[in-house]
Amino acid sequence: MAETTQNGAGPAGGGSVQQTLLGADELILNMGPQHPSTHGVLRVKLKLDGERVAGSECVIGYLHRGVEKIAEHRTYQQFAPYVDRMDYVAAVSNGLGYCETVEKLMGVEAPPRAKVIRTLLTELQRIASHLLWLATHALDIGALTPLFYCFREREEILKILEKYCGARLTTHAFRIGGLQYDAYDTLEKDVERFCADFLKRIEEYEDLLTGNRIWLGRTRGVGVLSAEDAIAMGVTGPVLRASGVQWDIRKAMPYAAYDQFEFDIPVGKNGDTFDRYVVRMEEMRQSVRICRQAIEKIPAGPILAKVGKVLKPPVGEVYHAIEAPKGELGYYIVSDGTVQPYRVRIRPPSFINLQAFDKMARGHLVADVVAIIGTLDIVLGEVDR
Amino acid sequence: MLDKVIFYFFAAIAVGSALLMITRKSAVHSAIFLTTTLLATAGIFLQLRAEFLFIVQIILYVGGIMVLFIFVIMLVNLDVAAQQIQYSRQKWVALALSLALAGWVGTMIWQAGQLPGQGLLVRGAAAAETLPPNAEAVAQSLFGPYMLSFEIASLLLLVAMIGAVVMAKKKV
Amino acid sequence: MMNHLYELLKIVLASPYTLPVIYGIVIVAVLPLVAGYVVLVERKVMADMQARLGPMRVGPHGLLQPIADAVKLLLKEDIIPEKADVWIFWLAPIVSMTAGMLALAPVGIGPAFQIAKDIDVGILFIAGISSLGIFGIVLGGWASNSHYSLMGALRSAAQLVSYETAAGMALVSGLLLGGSLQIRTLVEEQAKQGVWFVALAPIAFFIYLVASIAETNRAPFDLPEAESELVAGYMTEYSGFRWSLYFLAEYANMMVVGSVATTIFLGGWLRPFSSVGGAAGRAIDTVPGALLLGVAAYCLYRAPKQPVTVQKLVMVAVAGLCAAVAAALLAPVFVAQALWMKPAIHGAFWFLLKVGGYIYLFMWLRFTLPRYRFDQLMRLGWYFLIPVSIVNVMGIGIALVLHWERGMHLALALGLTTLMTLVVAGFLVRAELKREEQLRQAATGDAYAG
Amino acid sequence: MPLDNALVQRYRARFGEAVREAAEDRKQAILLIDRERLEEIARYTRDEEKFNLLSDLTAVDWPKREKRFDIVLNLYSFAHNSRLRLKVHAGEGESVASVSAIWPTANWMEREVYDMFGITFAGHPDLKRILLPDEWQGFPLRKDYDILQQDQAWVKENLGIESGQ
Repeated sequence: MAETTQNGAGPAGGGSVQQTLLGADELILNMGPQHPSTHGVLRVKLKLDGERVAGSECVIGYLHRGVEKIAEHRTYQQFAPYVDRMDYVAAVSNGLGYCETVEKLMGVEAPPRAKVIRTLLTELQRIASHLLWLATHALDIGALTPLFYCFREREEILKILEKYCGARLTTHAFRIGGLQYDAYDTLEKDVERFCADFLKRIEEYEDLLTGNRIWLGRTRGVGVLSAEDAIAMGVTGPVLRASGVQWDIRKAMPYAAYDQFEFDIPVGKNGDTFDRYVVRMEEMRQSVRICRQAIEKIPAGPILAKVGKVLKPPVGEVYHAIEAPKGELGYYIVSDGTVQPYRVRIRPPSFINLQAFDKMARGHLVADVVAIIGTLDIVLGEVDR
Repeated sequence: MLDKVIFYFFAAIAVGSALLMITRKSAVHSAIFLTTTLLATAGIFLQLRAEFLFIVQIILYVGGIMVLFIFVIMLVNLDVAAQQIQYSRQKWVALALSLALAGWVGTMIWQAGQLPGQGLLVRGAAAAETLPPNAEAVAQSLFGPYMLSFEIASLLLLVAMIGAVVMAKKKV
Repeated sequence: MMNHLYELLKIVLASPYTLPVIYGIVIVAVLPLVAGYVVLVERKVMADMQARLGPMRVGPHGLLQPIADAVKLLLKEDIIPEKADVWIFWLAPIVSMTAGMLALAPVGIGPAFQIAKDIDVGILFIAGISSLGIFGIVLGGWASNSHYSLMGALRSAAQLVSYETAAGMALVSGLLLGGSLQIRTLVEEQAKQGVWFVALAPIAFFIYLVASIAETNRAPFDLPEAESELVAGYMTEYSGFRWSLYFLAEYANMMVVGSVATTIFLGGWLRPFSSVGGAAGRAIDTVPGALLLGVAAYCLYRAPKQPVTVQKLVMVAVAGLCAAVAAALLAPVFVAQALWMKPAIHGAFWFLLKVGGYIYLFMWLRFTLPRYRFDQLMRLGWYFLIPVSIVNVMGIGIALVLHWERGMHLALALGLTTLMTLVVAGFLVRAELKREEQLRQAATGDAYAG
Repeated sequence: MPLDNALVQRYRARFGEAVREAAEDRKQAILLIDRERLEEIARYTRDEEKFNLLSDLTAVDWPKREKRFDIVLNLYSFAHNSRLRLKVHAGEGESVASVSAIWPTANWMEREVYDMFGITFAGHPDLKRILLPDEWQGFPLRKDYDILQQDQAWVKENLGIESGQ
């Protein structure tokens, strides 16, 4: 099969490129799966007209692990750690989505303390995910230094998560029905310290990029996605909001403890790469806001609702979605009353958002393709599942 | 002594690579050999202490023209051309031309032999060390006696350039 | 027998070619090492700007890293792709590096150390030869027979060709002020006029700075090697020693442009306030020595803190080295007998310091700025730098004529020129901004713009 | 439990028998509709009922049923901030009308369903496997496809190993 044998340079033939550069005909340039800036093993077949993109096709599935099939052969608790491996830079969010869906299916509800702690950790995870996006996005556009700054901050978050549940990346942080671990003593203090200097640091990033002429030149008017197109393509999350649609599940259909906190939904208007950048930057600030409110009022009380050792949700089905850092992360679980889910469908935001890539890349230069892949903020582990 | 060595060194390179330039099949290789020829010629200029000519030769021919040559050669796919036997038809014309040229050069040398002196056109060259720095000299003569021809030449080039631009624009 | 050898030696020493040959050998031998250490410095600077330590393992503070890297590169497997045009693939990096090194020949590192002393077109020579490096890049990219390499090569070539014009114009304005092509004369002119040309023609210097960054393919103009788009540009298929040759060439070119800028605009080997003499001059002359002594002291202070004995020793050795150089720098200032070696040593010091500063600026920009897109790069070159540089050159010419014929004060005339050029530049910038705005409107208007 | 609210009534009024049953499960509205009339109902749902975001399109396999597949569309309406689930039954080999013309986002989702269940969608622009390699045999998410089972031939040919396990 061709997919795995071709590499970036590709045996598409030296001849074609030479003719193309004379404008003679179109060239198929093959980016990935081994390419520095395809964020993993995404492979994009670009139809180039000169240096402009005339069309594109994403070839995915290199990381397919059949998560949904595995789910049907594990009990509800056993499957929980698997979801962490999908969007592995935002494992906590995935876990939250899964746990809440199963809780909905069983009709139990996590106790308030658990809810607030869940919210807190999820928002920290959102910041971490956005930081990783900023780092790689800036690197793709050629700014080397933000990468290290972002990883420095992300490290702080990972430390907090590690202190909480012992894991840094694929944190199986939550349990169905609440939490396994209670907040450790200095959690509030750590979070507060992080929030305090993170707000200063984010100013530094803005100084480095936002006003920069080159940065503006590379991001403004690149990969424009109108609100109508965005909705039609099913795009969600920051990408949708940057196109001017003010929709955030945290506000629209509040879950966890989001109804207790106040925060704004940043919205762009042009739907170009720069707006997506601004929106995500602002979202990080809002997340800090939520975290600060959360540590103020972590209620006392139990952290785990009454759920048996063996989970047997009543027959039925439920679709529940949360606002993951990348967009709407939905779980559609069908139960046949046994200990194993009958069907688990995961609605991965990256997968759906990636679909808009072709629309966004048309008519741009190869260099912009890199910027657009970056601005979509995809994680291949989630795209391929 | 050393001057002679240097001269023959460069001359040999020039002639040799010129031959190779004609005989190569791959256009890029020929271009490279042409470059070497030009460089060797520049070397001879330098050995004659004509530094200005030397550097102009390098900047214009090698740095400018040859780069564009190679550029174009790389862009156009020449594999097809490389397959065919080239110049098959003009073989006889080429032969006649080269014979004529050889004859001309021969007569020149023979005539030179008639002149008094050691039988070469070059006689009693001034010791190169004693030459004045010749960048100024070139400038003086260009903007002094040869002003008109210089300007005419530059005008010609300008016309050529504009023409090229126009033609290029038409295609787009 | 003996006296035959003696005779031979005398002839050799008498020959005018001996010294240059020795210098040349020294350069060829030392340049790789220097380049290696420039890389180390770059990595350290980068680390400093990126809140980390950089190489720390090999030797104290990674002082031996370059050697380790060199060994690694030499021992690395050397891959030649199938379908590559083998002997061009071999040739290309060598061409690049030869050009880079050859261009250093007329560079005057101090009044004493200059290989091609009496070459009469010094600056032109440097510009011309260093422009040959492009051959290596283009041929290498073509010979690799890979899309990324070819695109990188083409970009590189187009970039160099379009920025050489601007750079040339900037140089010309410097040459006009100096009134010669000869390195030595240029520097002496600046000494005579008592002011570095950067003060007389700041715009020319700025243009040369930008253009030289583009010519050496450094960020933010490093599109030929833009790792996020074309994996490594023309170097994609190269590995091991051949790759390191390209790398060497890049750094040699950085040094070349640095030396050119220093020579023409920053007063070459002149020390700051070169006209100041007497006690004040003496005070300035002691600065370099004092500086190095400080470094030596710091190294000694750090030495005991090193974990391993070897590292302690290396630190001490470094300190000793610095101290020795400091002594050499200070001797001429205080010991009358050593006065003869003052110009050579101090000249070299100041020259290298300036070049170092120039290269540091390169690094600084590289770690601060994102990368231009190719069309933006070209626009910057053709629509801004070249027009401005042309206007600038014309202005300077007029100013000089006014100075010579009408006896107008030079500084005043040049000041007016600079002002005029700035105005022109302002207009260009405004036009460009307007255009960008329109483009953006178009793009956001419909998603398929372009 | 069966559901009978304004929304359902509107649907029944307009499509009559095409709306087989309306149910509510965990406070989520579910409409089971005729396979043949999926396209027009979908169009109505988007244009009239303003469910303009197709959150998710997937399928469930019930081998024992005589029409073994559920095709499930999870819809969201920005206007009403509410979700709706449309269901269609499809038997082995029956093809379902593609909604990718109505919600372009359905394009890849339908490809994934085809990839995993082998359900074909009529009128889909290019219906081919998306996650699995094109030459792969079998449809993993069907219940009769064992979790250890895989396309041995493909694995042998492309990965050069006897079995993935």
